[in-house]
Amino acid sequence: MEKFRLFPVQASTLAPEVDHLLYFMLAVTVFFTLLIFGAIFYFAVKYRRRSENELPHAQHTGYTLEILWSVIPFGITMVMFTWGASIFFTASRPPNDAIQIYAVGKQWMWKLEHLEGQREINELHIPVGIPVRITMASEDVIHSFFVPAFRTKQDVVPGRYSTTWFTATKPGKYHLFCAEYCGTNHSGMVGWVYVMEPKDYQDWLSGGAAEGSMADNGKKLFEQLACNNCHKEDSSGRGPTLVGLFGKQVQLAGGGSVLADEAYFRESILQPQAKIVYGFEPVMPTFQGLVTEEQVVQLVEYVKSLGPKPGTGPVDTGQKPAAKKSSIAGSAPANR
Amino acid sequence: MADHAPAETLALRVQFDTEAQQKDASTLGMWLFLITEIMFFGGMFTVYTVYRSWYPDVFAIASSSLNEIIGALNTGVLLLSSFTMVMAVRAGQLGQRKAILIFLILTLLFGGIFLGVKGYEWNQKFEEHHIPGQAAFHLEGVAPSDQGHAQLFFSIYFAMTGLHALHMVIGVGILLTLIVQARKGRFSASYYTPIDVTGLYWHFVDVIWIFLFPLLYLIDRHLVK
Amino acid sequence: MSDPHEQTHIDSVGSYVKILLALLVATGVTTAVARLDLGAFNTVVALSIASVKMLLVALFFMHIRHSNKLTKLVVAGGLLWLAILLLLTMTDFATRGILGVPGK
Amino acid sequence: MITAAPQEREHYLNASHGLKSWLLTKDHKRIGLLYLATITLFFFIGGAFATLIRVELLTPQGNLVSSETYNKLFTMHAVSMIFFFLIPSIPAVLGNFFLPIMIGARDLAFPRLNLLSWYLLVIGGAFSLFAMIAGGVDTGWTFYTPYSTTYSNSWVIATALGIFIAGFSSILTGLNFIVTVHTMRAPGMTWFRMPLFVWANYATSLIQVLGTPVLAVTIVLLFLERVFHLGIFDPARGGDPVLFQHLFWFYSHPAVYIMVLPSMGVVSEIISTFSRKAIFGYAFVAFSSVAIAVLGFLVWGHHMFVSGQSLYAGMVFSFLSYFVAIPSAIKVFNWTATLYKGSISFQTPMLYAFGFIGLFTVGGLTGLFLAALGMDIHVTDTYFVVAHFHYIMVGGALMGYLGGMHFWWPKITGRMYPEGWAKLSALVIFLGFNLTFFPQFILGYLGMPRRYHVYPAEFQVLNVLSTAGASVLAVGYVIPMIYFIWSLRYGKVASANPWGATGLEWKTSSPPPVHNFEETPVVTHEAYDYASLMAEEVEVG
Repeated sequence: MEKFRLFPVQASTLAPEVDHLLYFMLAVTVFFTLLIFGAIFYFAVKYRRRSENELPHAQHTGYTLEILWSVIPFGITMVMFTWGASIFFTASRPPNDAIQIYAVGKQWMWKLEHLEGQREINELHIPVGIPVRITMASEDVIHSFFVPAFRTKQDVVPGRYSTTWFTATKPGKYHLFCAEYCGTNHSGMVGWVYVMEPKDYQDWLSGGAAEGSMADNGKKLFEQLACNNCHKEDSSGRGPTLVGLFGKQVQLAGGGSVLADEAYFRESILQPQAKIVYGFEPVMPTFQGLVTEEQVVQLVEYVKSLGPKPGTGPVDTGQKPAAKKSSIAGSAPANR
Repeated sequence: MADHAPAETLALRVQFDTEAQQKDASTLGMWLFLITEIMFFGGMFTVYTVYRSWYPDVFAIASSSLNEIIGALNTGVLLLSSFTMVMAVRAGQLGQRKAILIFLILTLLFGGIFLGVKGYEWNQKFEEHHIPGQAAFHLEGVAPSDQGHAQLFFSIYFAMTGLHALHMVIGVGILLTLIVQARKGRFSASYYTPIDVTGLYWHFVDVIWIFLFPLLYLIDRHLVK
Repeated sequence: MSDPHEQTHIDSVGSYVKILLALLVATGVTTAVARLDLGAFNTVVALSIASVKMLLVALFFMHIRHSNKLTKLVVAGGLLWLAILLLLTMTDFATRGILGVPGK
Repeated sequence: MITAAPQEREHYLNASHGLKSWLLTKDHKRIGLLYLATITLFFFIGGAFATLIRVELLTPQGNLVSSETYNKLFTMHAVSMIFFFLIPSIPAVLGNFFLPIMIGARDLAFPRLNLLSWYLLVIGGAFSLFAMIAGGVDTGWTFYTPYSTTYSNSWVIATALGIFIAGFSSILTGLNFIVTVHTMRAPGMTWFRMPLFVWANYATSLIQVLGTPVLAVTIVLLFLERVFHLGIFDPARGGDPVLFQHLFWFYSHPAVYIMVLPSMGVVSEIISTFSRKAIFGYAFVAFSSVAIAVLGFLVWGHHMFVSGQSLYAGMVFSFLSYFVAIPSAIKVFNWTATLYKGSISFQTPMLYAFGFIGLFTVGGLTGLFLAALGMDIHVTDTYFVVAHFHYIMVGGALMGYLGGMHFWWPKITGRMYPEGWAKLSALVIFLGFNLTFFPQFILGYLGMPRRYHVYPAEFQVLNVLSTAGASVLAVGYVIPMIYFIWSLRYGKVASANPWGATGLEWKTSSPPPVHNFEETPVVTHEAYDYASLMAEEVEVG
């Protein structure tokens, strides 16, 4: 058994920030608890009833005291709000240079996949000092990705992607928990995060028996599912080309645009009619039920690997492919 | 109970001092109950708002699959029943026992027609396979991958109209009891509170429908030719 | 507490008939307008007409215009709470994805 | 009454006899006692589940029951305790009994409705009990979709139906109280002469009336999805499980105030009585109850900071959450200030009131941690939350309930409880409670997730402490049960006003007559006017 401790290890850049806020809030809590307990104790002893007939003088003058003890606590809580919100804001925004890792939660295990193709179950190997961003999906119910040593937690809601990120600061082995109740073996949906020196991490990556990178596997799937029949490298296909798509704004039929991110790719695979690219027919079949969340992330990673190559494709460069016809019943503007 | 309690009447229960106090209490009680009903339907209005804002196109197509003429006529029937209900209350105020009975029966009749038409409409949905959760579900004009969103519309449609109809059925039940009591000549100008508060309930159910009709049948149907 | 003497306002049959006709006409109008393309105003018009109908039913059929302040307060409170439910729920749904990070 | 026999005065308990006279009673006092019996049953059922949970957690391996059983245990513990004990506890027992008396009314406005709400609670309870006996339910009391709609193989519908029906009981009680307070006050009983217990129950009733229907419709939608596959929250059809959480917490956050506000009302009565002094800043304390009720509706999203709701919504809900701290702080400070220059005596109810203030302070302050976004990421869904809400709901609500039971026991039964035993058990409960739940704050910050059957070995020490505390706590709860029953027969006969308290309930005899007062009281003083009370006593003798 590990040694008994009162505070968890700090193993991410976020951990000390959360702990500093904790110390502040603890100080406030201890101060007010002692104040109240002390006052009750002092008054109770000092003003104890000495004779049965004594009648204290009830007096209440003005509202100064009430205003005082409304305004001061409110001021303190606003410090807490601002402080907490600023940490939350940091915790919500993964840095752009983060390593991408995918996670799929299912009853009752975490499946993790690195871009290089390494797959792990209930274990996650990551390098120290480098931000890691995890894009997560669920195969069934709500799960929650929780690493106490990193002070991060994010629910994984079925039907969409969720994101969490952290930069580990200390090599070691840390608990990974599922924190949202997910059924019988909820407490068995646990694992370990191994934080390694970057060099060791590279060794680990190249050491395992990966069957090709995620993008490679995605490419295979892309061909197996015959996606490439319509999504060609140039704009000659029935569907828009996917080359250079990631990170762009996509013009939609019926007006508006959407950022081509992981969530958009996922939606377009599972619900292709939800957002039709401007100038294309809604002809793509759904792959809902045909591909697992794990395969979806491989496809997504493949599309991302097609990389941003400006100037091509049907994205917001101003040039639109030759109009084919408007798609949703009469709602798209005429194009000529 | 205690033998020294004053004799209790319908218009003056033992816990009250005056008839006016009792009437105030009953009216306030009914209004508070209607507030709980607002919040009850409010939950569903929230669900509707969220999904309509997410899937406006599919919802427009699904909306337009409902027959708005039948909907409008049925709204008229319900409004008519509200009118006869308020006339029954008025007859109560004036203590016209016969008129009370007639207007209550008319209200019951219109309520029954509304429910009948609603039943017909639901049956249509079954025939058209617009029943969410069924393998055969298919809504014309909606892409295969968006059928789920169309199912959401019909889930909301059935939940909202179903719960509305359930309230109507409860209202019909109350009307039946009132009619029985009215036949016995229980009501008079000094005691018609049950008719009054039933009226409030009935009108409230009408108001809910006044919103359900445009939300489910009308909005955005012009988008679909 | 209300005074029993001022309690019963008996409205005339004529006034109820007028309200009924107004309600029926409004129903017809809202159904007809739904066929026109007014853009976003279709929703606005439909809900405005529904609100007017609600007001007519509440004020006349439910006698709110003769009711005491407390009843009016209760009704207003109910609508306010409905607004809280809708608005605060929509603060979430209307702002999903503002960070451009999936799930935030 | 001249006819009353000299040896035994007629009161509500002996006015009529037989089972029927209880099961068909319209007397709010008897209905209060029916509620008392019902919720006591559920308290011990819920307590039995809690005991099994704590025994299981003695060891990290989870070797007493299976995971499936463990999940059912914590679900059924919460369902029994929340819906069938805490929510009805103070309003339906003490509120039912005393609210009409305290405003000088003969009964609630709708006695039949009152009886109906008790029956609804019993029917709802029967459904939930059936579910527990038939095989239990394992969704957690939060019923999160899609687990509850699609994946759970347990008795979800029976339990949910039970809660739905009990919800109507709660709505009708709240409705009855609001109407009663508005229309049934005795002559001279103005709003600002009402005891703070009445204010607190009035505020609670507002929540019951405005919040519970949303829970009801949420359960209906859950039902439609599970039984008829309507799929309103089903992600496979583009539905959103997070929407379910919004609807659920719209009720279930304010529900916490349904549990704790009436307790605050009890504490106000007790503090005032046993320091023989009007509550410091009466109006502030009265309005703070209403403020808590209203603000409590604006903060539900703080249960969902990591649920996948938007960052902006998180900010809004976090910001609004801090506003609830203000009226709560006012209450705590004003109670403390009431003691200043008071005449303080230390009977059992006062000990419970002190316990309440202390534990509620800790519970409330740790709530600030959970409302802070960055902190909540780490501690939500851990034992920190478990500890926090037990401090509010057990340390707060239950302490207030027990304090109130001791305070009003003489009035309800006409007998005094044994003071020595009562003080002892109050102390045992306070110590046992802290030993049970304080370690859980540390466990939570260390990262132990809630609802874990099997847990890492390094958390064992704190869990053993917690279980040790729970056994002390269990003893603390059994002692009052025994001496209350004992006192019914052997307790000293109580006078009309054993504490020297000012409320109207102390102006009538103990136990009160059927219609509460021999004649309708006329109120001429402000609440908590001890000077005129003592002057009257001097006059009388």
